[in-house]
This record gives sequence, structure tokens and C-alpha cells, in this order.
Amino acid sequence: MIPDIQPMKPWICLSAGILITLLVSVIRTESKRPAQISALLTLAASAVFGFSGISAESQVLMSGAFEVSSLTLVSLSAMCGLAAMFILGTGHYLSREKIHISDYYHLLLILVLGASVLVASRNLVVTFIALEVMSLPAYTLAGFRRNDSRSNEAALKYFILGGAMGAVFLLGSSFIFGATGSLDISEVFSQSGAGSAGSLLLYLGHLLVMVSFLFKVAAAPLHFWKPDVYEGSPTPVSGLMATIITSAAFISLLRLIHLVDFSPASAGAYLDLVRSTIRVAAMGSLLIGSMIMITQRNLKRMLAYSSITHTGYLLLGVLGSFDPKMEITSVLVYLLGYAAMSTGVFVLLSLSKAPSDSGTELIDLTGLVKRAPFLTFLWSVFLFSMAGMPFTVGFFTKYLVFMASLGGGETGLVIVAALCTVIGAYAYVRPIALMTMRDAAPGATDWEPTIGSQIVAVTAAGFVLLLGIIPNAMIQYLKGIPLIH
Amino acid sequence: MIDYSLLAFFIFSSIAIFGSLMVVFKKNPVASAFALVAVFFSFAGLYALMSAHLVAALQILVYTGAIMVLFVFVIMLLNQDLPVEDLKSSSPFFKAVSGLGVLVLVYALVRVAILARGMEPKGSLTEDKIAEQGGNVKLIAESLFSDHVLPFELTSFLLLGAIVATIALAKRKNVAGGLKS
Amino acid sequence: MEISDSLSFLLTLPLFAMVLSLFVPKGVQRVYSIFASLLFLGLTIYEASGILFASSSEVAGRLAVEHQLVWLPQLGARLALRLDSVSVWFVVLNALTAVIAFSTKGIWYRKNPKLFTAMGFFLIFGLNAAFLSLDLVVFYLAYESVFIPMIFMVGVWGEKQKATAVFRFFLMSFLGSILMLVSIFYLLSKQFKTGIGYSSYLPDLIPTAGGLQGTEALLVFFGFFLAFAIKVPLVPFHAWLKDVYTLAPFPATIWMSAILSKLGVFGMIRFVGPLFPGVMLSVQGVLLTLAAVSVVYAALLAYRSNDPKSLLAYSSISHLGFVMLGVFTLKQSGGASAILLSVGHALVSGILFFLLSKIAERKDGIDLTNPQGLASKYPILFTALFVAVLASVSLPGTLNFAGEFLVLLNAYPVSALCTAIAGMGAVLGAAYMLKFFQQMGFGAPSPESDSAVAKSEDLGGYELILVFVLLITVIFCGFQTAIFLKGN
Amino acid sequence: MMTLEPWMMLVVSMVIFGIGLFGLLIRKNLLVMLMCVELMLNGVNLSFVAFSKIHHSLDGHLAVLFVMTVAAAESAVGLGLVIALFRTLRTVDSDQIQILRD
Amino acid sequence: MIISLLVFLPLLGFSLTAFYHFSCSSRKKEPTVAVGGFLATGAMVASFCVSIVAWFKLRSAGFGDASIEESLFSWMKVGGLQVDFGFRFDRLSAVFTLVITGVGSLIHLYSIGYMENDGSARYFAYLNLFCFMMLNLVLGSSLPQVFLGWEGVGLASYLLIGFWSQEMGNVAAAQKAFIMNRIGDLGLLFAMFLGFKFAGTLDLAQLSAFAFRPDVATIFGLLIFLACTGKSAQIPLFTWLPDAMAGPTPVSALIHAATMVTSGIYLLGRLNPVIAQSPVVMSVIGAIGAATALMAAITACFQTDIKKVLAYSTISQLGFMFVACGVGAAETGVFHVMTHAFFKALLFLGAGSVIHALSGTQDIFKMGGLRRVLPWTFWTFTVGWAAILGLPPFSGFFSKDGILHETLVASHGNPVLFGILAFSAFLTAFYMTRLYVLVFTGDSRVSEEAKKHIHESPLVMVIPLVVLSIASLVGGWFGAPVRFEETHAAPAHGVSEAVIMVVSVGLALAGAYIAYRKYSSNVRMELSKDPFRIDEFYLSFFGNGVKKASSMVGRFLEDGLFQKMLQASGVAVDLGGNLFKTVQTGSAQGYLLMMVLALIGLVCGLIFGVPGYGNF
Repeated sequence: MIPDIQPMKPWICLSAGILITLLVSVIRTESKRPAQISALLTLAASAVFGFSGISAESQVLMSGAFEVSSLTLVSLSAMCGLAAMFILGTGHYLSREKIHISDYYHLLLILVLGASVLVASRNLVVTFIALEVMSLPAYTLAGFRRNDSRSNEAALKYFILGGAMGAVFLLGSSFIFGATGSLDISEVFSQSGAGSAGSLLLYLGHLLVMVSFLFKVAAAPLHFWKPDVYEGSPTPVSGLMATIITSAAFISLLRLIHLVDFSPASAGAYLDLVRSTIRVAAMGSLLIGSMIMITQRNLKRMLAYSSITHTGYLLLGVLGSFDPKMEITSVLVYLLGYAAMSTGVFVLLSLSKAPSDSGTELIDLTGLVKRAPFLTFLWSVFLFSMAGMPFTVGFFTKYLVFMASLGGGETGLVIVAALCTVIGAYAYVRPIALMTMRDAAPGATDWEPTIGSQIVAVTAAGFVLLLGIIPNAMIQYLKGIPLIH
Repeated sequence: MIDYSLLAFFIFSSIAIFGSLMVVFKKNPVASAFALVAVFFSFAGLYALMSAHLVAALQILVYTGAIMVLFVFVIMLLNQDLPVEDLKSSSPFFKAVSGLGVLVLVYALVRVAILARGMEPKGSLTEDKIAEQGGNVKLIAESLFSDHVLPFELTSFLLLGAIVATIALAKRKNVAGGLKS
Repeated sequence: MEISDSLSFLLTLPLFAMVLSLFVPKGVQRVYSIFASLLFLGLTIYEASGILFASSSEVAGRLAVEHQLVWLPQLGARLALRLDSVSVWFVVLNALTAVIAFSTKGIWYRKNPKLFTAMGFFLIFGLNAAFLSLDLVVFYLAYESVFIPMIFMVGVWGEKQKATAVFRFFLMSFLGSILMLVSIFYLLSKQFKTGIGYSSYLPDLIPTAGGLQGTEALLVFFGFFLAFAIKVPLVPFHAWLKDVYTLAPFPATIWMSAILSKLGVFGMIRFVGPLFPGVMLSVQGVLLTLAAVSVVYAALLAYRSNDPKSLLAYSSISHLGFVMLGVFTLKQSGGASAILLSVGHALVSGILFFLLSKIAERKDGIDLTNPQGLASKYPILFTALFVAVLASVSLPGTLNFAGEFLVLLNAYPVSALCTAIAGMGAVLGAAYMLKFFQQMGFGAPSPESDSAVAKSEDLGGYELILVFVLLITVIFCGFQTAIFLKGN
Repeated sequence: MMTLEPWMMLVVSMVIFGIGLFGLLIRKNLLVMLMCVELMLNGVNLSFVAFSKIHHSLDGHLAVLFVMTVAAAESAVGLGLVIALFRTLRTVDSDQIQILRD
Repeated sequence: MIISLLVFLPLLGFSLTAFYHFSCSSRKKEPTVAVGGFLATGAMVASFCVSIVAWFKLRSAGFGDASIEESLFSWMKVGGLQVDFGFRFDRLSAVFTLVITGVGSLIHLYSIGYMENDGSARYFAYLNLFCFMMLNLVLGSSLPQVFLGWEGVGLASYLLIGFWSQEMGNVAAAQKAFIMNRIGDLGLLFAMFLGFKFAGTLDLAQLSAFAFRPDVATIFGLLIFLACTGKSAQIPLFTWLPDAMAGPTPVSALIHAATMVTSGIYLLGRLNPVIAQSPVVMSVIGAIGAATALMAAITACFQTDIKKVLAYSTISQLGFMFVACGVGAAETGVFHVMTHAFFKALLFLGAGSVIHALSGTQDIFKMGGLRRVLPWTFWTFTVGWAAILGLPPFSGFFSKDGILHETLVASHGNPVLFGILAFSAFLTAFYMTRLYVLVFTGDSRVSEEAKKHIHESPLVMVIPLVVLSIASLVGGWFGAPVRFEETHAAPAHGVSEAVIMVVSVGLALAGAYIAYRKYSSNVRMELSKDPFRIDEFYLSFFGNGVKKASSMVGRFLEDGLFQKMLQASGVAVDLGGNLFKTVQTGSAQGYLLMMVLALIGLVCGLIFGVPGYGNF
């Protein structure tokens, strides 16, 4: 029996592209250029296939393990697009750090493959494997600056904690398997609705699975790895983590949270537990992220805390997904918007010529308006967007998650989030102030805007501003996307 | 009358638990590695007790044959500089909290896990049926290439990624270019 | 009610001017911005003339212009612009303030003038959007977008040690506005639960807000109140103000005191009043007390200030206390009086800061501890300043008197005590404003007090005409209050 | 009369998982820490097989196969990372990797 | 539009003069006194002429309750309030209008001479502005318009007191006047609010016809009286007036003697029907008036500055007028306003002439024997002296005697008041004679420096003196043009007017004699002193009080609380951040432990938190 794999074209294209890229780089070992071009083409082709394949109806393939739907196709295309943007925008960085080798592209492509399959997976085993397909290249890429002990350290920390949490995920899966006799998400969902005797087993399994993904998205108190890993990793890799991995993990998290049918009355108490778990995680992420963020001097570390804060906001949207049921528009919009601004920020950050990669400090931004006015403008756009100022996509993303969360009755949490927005705003506006309002401090590093990076940053900025003024299309588009059917 | 399988279970599980403790508490990583081998073997026994023959075989092949060799290889590679005694460096408080936490966690996990005791089987593949349909290995193999072809293929990419990753990490020098190890 | 899409010109023109300013050569930025803002003022008055000079409230009500554009159907937000007898004053003031602010001279026209001009026009755009919008989400957007140019203006052209001031200003305003946003969202989600769907159009939200009870209503109200109270500011939400007024460049100070503070007044009248009439009534005593305390408290602080800018900054709080007293009478006549006083205060504080900038051009470092004797050197400048000071202490015959008088008259039946407290502020007002004027203007001019760089020209030319026209407006309107009060 | 039942296997598996976790927490040698991760995965594998047994299903066996593969790949990468670290820091002590912190 | 014309003529003069001033100064030319003086004086004279025409027009309408009303435009109209900008010219206003324009014209004329050295067109513009505002005050048809004039004259007074603004002392005096007046103004402001709240109108005619509740009438009356104490320099708000002598002398004559300070009497007269409703208010007015009269008279005896003596004298005389109002004889008070305007303006202008002649000397102990050098001044001053002493047939006699009489016979009359006033009259005679004798008779004590420049004043200054002395002489003969009631109630105490006449003239002569004996020879220098030290008390109590309050508020509330709170919030967030950071140790195993603990918490939450799972 040959399964109908026609709808899986984009993924197959991506897989084929990986192999071709490998081959190409083996053939021409002396240059990284072929791998780069091949990777770009692969990503472009997958994205095109992904976009063209989007249609209203969704189908489940591979014995129910794989979902091809607008959600997964949009995610795949977006991830391919993001990866391509990073490839285009950070080549100079790789060259400067002397890590511009073909392997980077292989690993990047495999990472994207893992992430896109993770999003589409409807089976816990597939989810686990996809998670590892995504994570192993991520660990490696984090340690890619092999001669820098920080990079090694980041990779190892990420690896150890990730490995442990992978085991926790598996443990949860096995509990779920024990409770329902199945690893298929739809099957588990329908079984859980029946209210079987093994509900505690199921719920514990569900909790463990949820916790492992809360780790991946770095929700407090599982966030500790993030600042260290971001700081130590090469800047583009931090960017990839903030965009692709976060997005994939979040979508998967949404799916896994709704793995259990909360509709029966017997599930009410457990729903409360899940909700308060997420509430605590959200509140912790917001408070810890924003409060530590303002004490940071290192830009990359600051952005790591910023991303923890954003996780908090995203969890607000997740909370909103319980009521009305599985309404995940706010999270999707947030992910898209956050990906756009993160891409911009990390690409810009990679332009720093600081002697040590993890050493770009706030002070290096001083007086940038005189040295590179256009760069300052781009920085300001992204930072304002992160702070949630009007006319940037950051405002609407916050708008939607606040609304979603309020719809779920989380008024107190929203107020905390609002306060954290204020605290965070300080952290985001401070770099802008340093760039525009101060003269360059002695010893501030230079920034070298390259053409590729500028194109990428301008694209991202355009995206941020355009969606900040007319978010209609985006909201409309992502509104129709179902989570589970 | 003694149920031999039960006896075997106790033996294997004792070895496994004792071996794991050895892994954790042996100061020398080489000793830990050998304890781990023992654990793996006893696990294979446990699998076999549950008539998971393929898994038992693979356990020995993959873990003992591949993974442990890798570990021992690396230990040997880095051997001359290995700090032999490293248990002291963790503070007693940290150890106590960890131990207590893990105890609580394991207790809770065990209490919940054994809830599965009285559960209705969800599937229909009893041992008889498996034997009827050609045995464990055949069924798994069939499933692997039909229902589970996606994870199977995905695993191939995982391995590919691991290879690339390991090469990229372990290469002697960064050479602008490609695979040159 | 007339539907007109000419209203959107009030938004697009500043944006257009902003874009255009990027292409204007640096040397002529001041001329360009003055010219453009004058043109915009003319157009605004033309656009508003129907309402502005309507003979009675009925006519004005008929003339209220409303314009709707679909914007975010999924979120229920739309561009609902409305020019009526409330917003028209603020829109005109906005254009007028821009003229005053752009007419200043200083470092902002030498260092990075394009950014300054662009930010100025963006500010006009944001303010107009806020004043015109009848949709709460759009209002919020506009309300918050106003921060951006303000931060840049203070940050880039402000004096030394501005960083803390900028952040305090930004964070405190942001704190208020974000809580307002939460309140808006809360209302929206309440509304959604009633099954109507989302609509942040003010008339659609009024029933929802009316349905709130007890503590819930109070908290939602507080979100709105805090935002506007910080913006105005009312004591005790004022702590950000002094530093930022003092350290900001003059145009930014003019903008802040003349029109940004009015954003709070406007919000209170336009949104808080209609949304929470019940809550306002139940906490009226507290509100009135806050307003009255603001008057006296800020007056005492102004009396203590030796820096002219910070003195005027505190005087601004004090006067806005009167405005808020009028708003909190919760009577239509009180509101109308408050608008009247707002206009007066905007004009007068604009003129005062403008003239102060002119003095600062002529003399480095004005300090009120020693008499400077400048009046005899620059008689015209100081005559104008004196008239502005008189208007500021609300001498009868000026617009400010009419406003303050009517506000107190309306507040008296509501709370005699608060009126009396606020009345004390009037006496203190005279004390500190006279100190302000006398120490700069009077006394024997010491020869070494002239800074070498300063030019010794008196006010003249365009600036004189501008100030003269503005002062005449203040006095003329002081007698022709019917323009503001028709039908109330 | 006591017979061998799958829940006993579950107890063993949880204990092994716990020991692995404990080792991961307290051991400072990175290589031993990797071994402890393997222990945890093995514990889970056992529970998969035990649940499989309970449910008369082979899905657990399949899961174990995949987990083994993943474990192999993971340990390969992990060891690679350890070697890379050893090259720069000349140590495999987890206490030595605390440069990145607040 | 005759009334509007007479009001707006000074405004026109103000505008023209101001325009002239600025057009000169922008062309870097000195504006001349002649042109400014001509413009301003012309406007005032024209206004005087118009007011005479208006007077006759009113007379032809019959005095009774007739009035000429003109409404120009609607000023304020909101929430039931309707204030029109308009004028009402009736008997009471007429007296004041004539005095303002008449005496005003003379003083304008006088100023041309007095200010020739350091004057400018600016000065005349201020004078015109003052007259405009004063006319608004007395002619305004509604209380807000009165208030416009009320604060407007305060403004003009401020400008003129501080006219020589190079001296910060003058500026301080001006500021003091303005602010003390502002305190009084608050009274008027709140009276308006009260009036509007209860009567629903602020029109003067309607308001004074309104029957208030007794308690409201009392508060209303007290508030109005508070305003009057400010403007008319009564206890407690009188201390600004002596300081106001820092301004040029013609200003003192016009504003601080003849017109502005009497506006309190105008207001009480205008609102008499309301005030009279409350006996409390009436007795307060009487008591304060009498106390002020006595206190100021005593203080005047210790002054050495010629203008200060006259200033305290003014305060004292204003006290007389208030007593008249307080006992219920406002018309007599108004009569005294008129006569006082004549003779006090005359006295001030005479003093100004003396100061002018002596190049600015104001100490009466540095004068003496000026009779021969300044004959015109001497003779006119003599008339003023006689008038203020109340010697028949000078004008002061009629009005002062009237007041003394009323204290006994009027409805709220009281013998105590009579006694105080009589003693004050005695003191008045004493200090005026002291002044007179020290300045004009005896030996000259003028400094050698001043002697060189000593000269009689020019014609423009002498003419007003002469005109005013004629007015002071004959002003009383016609009685008050305003006689609210031709007859009053029969004398309650049976004291005839003749007896009082004899008593008052006798006291005056006695006072004059004692002063003459004391000061005609062997003059010993005296130092000026203030026996009551109220000014110092105010300064230390209120002036420093406000300063202290301001600095306390600033230090403790603003800097200590609000700014600190702002800082503290930042510090708190920072502290929180640093607290959270302590967990971020960099140790992977530490992180793992935290995560495991969180996991345990969650599992416990599941097992114990979810009902039904606690005992699995």
C-alpha cells in the first residue's frame, strides 16, 4: 500500500533539498557557496509548495500521524521564509566568526525539517522524533563556534536540559500510552473524552508532556536555560531559536495541551489545574523576564529575557484558547509578529563587530544615529514593536493576546501583563535612547551594515510596520486555522 | 512452586537498580560505564520476560553494542585528564534536596503508574494473536513500513543530522568549505 | 449630522507634511514648518468653521461631522472620526500649538532638523487622531503614538540629564495608558460575551459600561481615570512632570503643556464621562478633592521654584487643576467651562513658554533668585510677557478668567469646600506669577548680566505679530465667550 | 500466588528513571551525566514495553525502537559536544561551565 | 451710547498712548511726556465732559430711581447664568463717575508737570487704563463686570506703584498691594458664587433686590465686606496702602486717596439692600470701620514720611466712611467719599508739589518754612488742611459731621462708635496740624543740596491744586448729590445736630492746638514708627508662612514622597530583577533542580489539588 503523499510535497521537497545540499557540498568541498545556494533554493521551493498547497480543507496522512492543513502549511512556509531570511541576512556574521561552512546549512535545513514536522505531527512518537530532529541541529548550532568555550557551554547546557526534558516528554507519552493504549493524538483525544478509569494516569502523562514543551518555549520556571544559551550561541542561531524553534514548540504545545478533551464535567478540576499552571507560568515569565531584562547590559542576554517575556504573553493567548474553545488566532498572530521582529533584531545584532560575539553590550549602541542612521531607524522599529507601541505589529499581537486572555476571564493576569509591559518598555526604549540621545561612548563597537542584512531587516521592518497598520489580512488569514478537528 | 519468570524479574531488576546506582555513585566514569552495560543487559532480560524479543535484541545491539562503545571510546579518548573524584563538588544541601525531590517524584510516579494495573486492554494483540500472525518481529516490521513509515523516515534524517553534527563538532579545524574531517 | 470625508484630511495632511519635511533642505526647515503649520491651521479652521462659529448648539450639533472608515472588522475597530463642539476646540488648538512650537528657534533647527520637523508633524497627526476618534481602540493607538515624538524630542534636543526625565515621563504615561487599554479590553470582552461581537465604537460601548456594577465598574473606571490623570496631570500622579518640562526643548514643552495635557482633559470629557456617569458621581467627592488639591499643591511648588521653566510647569498643573474641577462638576455647563479654560490655558501657556524661549535666546541661564532687569531692555517682549502673565493669573477680561470664573461658579454648588481650596490657588497663582515676571523683568539691569552671545534685539517681525495675534485672541475670546458656550 | 505482572516492570522503570534523574542532578562529570540521560531513557523504554503488554499492543515496542535510535543519535551528538568542550576548556566537569550566568 | 462713550474714552486714550509709546521705543526714540500727557489728559477731559452731559441727562430723567442702562453684548452665558456686558448709570454711579473723571482729569494734568523728568507715555497709559477700569467698576451692570473693574484697578495700581521698577522695593510694594487685593477679591468672587447659587443672577439690580435667607445674607455680606477691606484698606487687609506710597505722588492722589480705595464704599452702597438685611454684617462693618479709623489715626501720629501720614489718614477716613455704611447711612458715607476725594487729592497733590520742589525729600522733619517758597502750594494745602479737620465751612465739615451724627441717630447707630470716631477726629486734627506745621511753618530744615533746586511748581501743577481747593471749599455746600432719603428717622438719643457740630469742631480745634504747641518751635527729630506692627506680623506669619508651607510641601511631599516614590518604583523593579537573577547561577544542574522541583509541585498539584485523586 503506497500512501498518498501528494499533499506532503513541501516536506518531501525540503527533505530532498537536504539530500541535494549534502551532495552538492560533497561534490564541491572547497566552497560553502553551493550549499548556501542550494539551501536557499530548497527553502524557497518548499515555501512555494507550502503556500500553493494551502487550502481550506485539511487532511491527515500517514495513518493519522501527519496533518496537512493550512496551519501546518503556513507554519512550514513561514519557517522556510524565516530560515531563508537568516541565511540571507547573516552570511557576513558566519564569515566573520569563521563558521561559514556547508555544515551550517545542512543543520539549518534539518532543523527546519524537524520544526515543520513537529508542527504537523499528530502522533506522540513522531512528535518526539521531530523534536529531536529539530533539537539536535539546534544543540550543535549553538555550539558552532567551537573555539569559544561560551558557545560550547551554551550547547552543553542546552543539550543536558533538553535531553532530560526529552526524557520527561517520553515518560509523559508512555503514561498517555498506558492510559489510552494509543500514541495517536486524535485517538487519545477521543479516549480522554470518555472519562476512563485511567484518567489520573492520562492527566499525569499530559502534565509531563506539557511541562516538557513549556521547557522548550522557556516558560518560567523552566526558562533558565534561555539566557545562557542565547548569549553563548552564535547570534543567527539565537535568532533561529527565537523564531523557528519557539514557533514550532508553541504550536506543538497548543496541540498537546488540547490533547485532552476538557469538555466532560469530570475534566473540570483538571482544566483548572492546567489553567493555573499556565497562569503561573505566564505570570512568572512576564515578571521574571521583564524585571531581569531591565538589569541587563548584554544585548543578546537582554533579548533572551525579552523572549521569556514574550513567552509570557503567548501563554496569555494560550489561556485564551480554553474559552472559546481552541481559539488560537491570538497565539498564531503573536508568533508571526514576534518572528518578524525577532528576525529583524537578531539580524541587526549580528552586524555588531564586537570582538567577542556574546559581548555586544548596550553601550555599543550609543550614538548609533550618527554612525548609522538607517540602522538606528530599523532598531527603533523593532524595539518599539517589541514594546508594543502603536503602528507596529507588536501592538496588535499584544492586543489579541490580551483580548483572548480577558475572554478567558484572566483579568488579574492581564493587569500583571500590562504592568510588565511598562517595565519591559523601559528596557526596549533604553537602547533607542542610547542610540539617538547619546554620543558614542569610547570603545563602542562598530556596526557594519551589509546589503543582504539590510534587505532582510528592511523586509522584516516593512512586515512589522505594514502589519502594524493593516493587520486585517493577517488576522483574517490566521483566524480560520483550526487546531484539532 | 516458584514462578521462574518472577524470579528472573527480581534478579534482573535488582541488577538493573543496583547497576544504575553504581552508574550514579561510582567515582570513576569507566566504572560507571561498565555498570551501565550491566543495566542494559538486565534490561534486555526484562524485555525478554515480557516477550518483547525484538526489543531485547535491539537493546543489546544498539545500547551495548553501539552506544556504550561510543561512551567507552570517548572516555578513553579523554582519559588522561579525567578528574577521578568528582562527587565531592556537589554540595550536600544540593544533594539532599535533589535526593528528596527525586524520591518524592518517583514515589508519585510509581503510585500513578501502577494504576495501569487493573486497566482494560485497549488493543487486541494478545500473545496468542501475535504468534498466530507470525510473531513479534514480523508484526513490528510490517508496522514499521506501513503505519510507522513516517517516524521511520524521520529517524533517518535524525541520524543524518547527528552524523553531520558530530562531524561538524569533532572536526579538527574549521575549514571554509565542507566536509573535511 | 453630516458625513464628510474631508475630515480625513486632518489626519493625512500632517502625515504628508511629515514625509515632505524629509525632502526639505535643512536650512529652510523652520520656514517650511512654520509655513506648513500655518497652512494647516488655516485649513483646520476652515474645516471647523461651521461648528466653530455656529450660532447655537443646535446648529453646531447639526454640523457635527462624522466620518467612518472600516479598519479592523475582526476586532471591531474602525476609523470613526467625529468633529463636534467638544473636539473642535482641541483640533484647532492642536494646529495652533503647532504654529507656536514651530516658531521657536533653537538647537532643534540646527541639529537634525529634519527629524524634529518630521516628529512635530507626526505629533500633530497623532493628536488629531486622538481628538477626532470616537473609537476607543483607535483613540488608544493615537494616544500612545504621541509618546514616540515626545520621547525623541526630549531625548534628542533636551538638556543634559534628560534621560531619567524622559523615562519617567514615558513610563508613567505608558503605565496609565496600558491600564486604560486593559479597561478598554475588559469592556470589549464584556461586550463580546453579550453576543454583540466586538465594537470599540464609543456609542456601542456605553451600554456595556453601564452594565458594570460595584467594584468592577470602579476598577474599569480607574483604568481610564489613571491614564488621563497622569496625562493631565492631577496630584498625586504628577511626579514625572517637572523634570521633563524643565529639560525638554522649548517646542516640546510648549506641546506638552499646551496640548498634550489637554489630551487628558479631552479623554475625561469625551470618554470617561459618557462611559461611567454612575461611578463618576459616586466618587465625585474624591475627584473634586484631587482637583482642588492639585491647584493648591502645585501652586505652592511653583512658588518655591527658582527656575522659570519649572515654575511654569507647576503652574500648568495648578491651572489644569481648575480645568479638572470643571470637568468633575459633572455638569454640562461645568464641562463647557472646562473646555473654555483649557483653550485659555493652552494659548497662554503656549505664549508663556514661547516668550520664555525668546528670553532664553537673549540671556543664558535665567534664574529667579536675582532680579535681572530685562524689561527695560526688551520692552515689547516683556509687555507681551506681562499680558500673558496677567492672563495666566486669570485677570478679568481674559479667556482664562472667564474659564476659571465659570468653572468655580459651577463647582461651588457641588462642593463649596473644594471651590474655596481652589480659590486659594488663585491668590498663590498671583504670587508666583508676579514673582516670575518681576524677577526677570524688574530690578536694575546689571551690565555683566548680558551674555556675550545674546543679541539685544527686541521682539519684532513675525514673532511679534504671532504673539500679538495670540494675545488679542486671548482677550477677545475673554469677552466673546459665547463662541465656546453656545447653548450650554 | 504472585505472578509476574507488568506493573512490577513499571515500578522498576520509574525507579530507574528516578535514579537517572538523580544522577543527572548530582554528578559533575559530563560523561556520567550523559549516561544518566541514557538511564532515564531506558527507564521510559521499559515502561513503554510494560504498557504495551498491558494493552496487548505493539505500539509501545515500536516507540522503544525509535527511542533507541534517537538515544543513539543523541549520545553521539552529546559526546561530540563534550569533546568540543574538552578541546577548549580541557575539562569535562559541569562545574566548569558556569561562565554564562547573571 | 453715552455711558459707553464715557467709559471707552479712557480706553481709547490708553490705546493711543500705548501705541505712541511702543512706536517710539521700537524706533529707538524717547517718547515725550507732552504727547503722552496730552493724549491721556485729553481723553480724560473728554470723558469728564461726557459724564457731565450724562449727569444732566440723568437729572432730566428725574433722580428718583432713574438710571441709564446700556447693554453692549452677552459676556457669559452658561448653565442658567447670563452675564451681559453693559453699564448702568444712576445716582450712586454718577457721583463716583464725576469724581473719577473730574479728579482724574485734574491729576492727569498735574502729572504732566510732576512726571516731566522721568515720565514716559507709559505712565499716562497706565493712568488711563486705571480710569477705564474704575469706570467699569462703578458703572458695570453686573457683578462680574464690577469684578473686571475691581481687579483691573488692582492691576493699574500694581503697575503704577511699581512704576519705578528699577527699585525692587517699589516692585515689592506693588506686588503686596496686588496680592492683598487678590485675597479680598476672593471674597467678591465667592460672594458672586453664593449670589448665583441662591439668587440665580449676577445682575446688580436684580441681586440687590433679591431677598436672601438671613444666614445666606450674612455670609454674602461678610464676603462682600472682605472684598471691601482689601480694596479700601480696612482691617485686616490695610497694610498694603502705606507701602503703595512707593508710586508717584499723583498716583497716590488718584488711586490711593480719591478713587480706587473708595470702591469698597461703592460696593457696599450698591448692595446696601442686601447688606442691610443682616444686622450682623452691619455691626461688623461698623466695628471694623471704627477700629480702622482709630488705629490708622494713631499710627499717622507717629509717621514722618509726608505721604505715609496722608496714607494713614486715608485709611482712617475710609474707616469713617465704613462706619457710616455700617450704621445704615451709606449715603452719608458716599457724601464723605466725594468730599474726601477732593481734599485728600488736594492734600496729596500738595504734598507732591512739596516733594517735587524738594527733589524727592519726603521726611517732614527735613522740611519746614516752605510757606514762603511755595505760596500756591501753601495756600491750597491750607484749604485741604481745614477741610480734613472739618472746620466749617469747608467740605469736610459737612460730611464728617454727618457721619458723627449718623453714628448716634441711624438705625444701627451706637454711642461707642461715636466716641471712637470723635476721638479719631481729634487725632486727625492732631496729626494733620503736625504735618502742616512741620512742613510749612517754622525754620527751614531743608538740606543744602535740596535748597538749591527749590522752586514753586509749574502752572500745570498749580491749576489742579487751585481747582481742587475750590472744590474742597464748596464741595460740602450742596450736600451729597445722592440723598437716598431726604429725611431720616427722628434722633434716637435726642442729641441735636448742633451739639454734635460743636463737639466735632471743638475736638478738631483742640487737636490742632496741641499739635501746634508741640511742633511750632523746638522741633526735635522723630523716627517713624508703627505702634501696632501689624505689617510685621503679617509678614512673619503669612508671608513666611506661605514660604515655609511651600518649602515644606516641596521638601517633604514633592521631593520626599512623590519623587521618592517614583525612584522607589524603579528601585523596586531593579531589586526584583536582581532577586530573580540570583537563581540564574549558570549551573545547568541547578536549573535542572529548579525544574524538577517545579515538576514535583505540579505533580503534587495534580494529585492533591484535583479532587478525587488525593487517595488513589
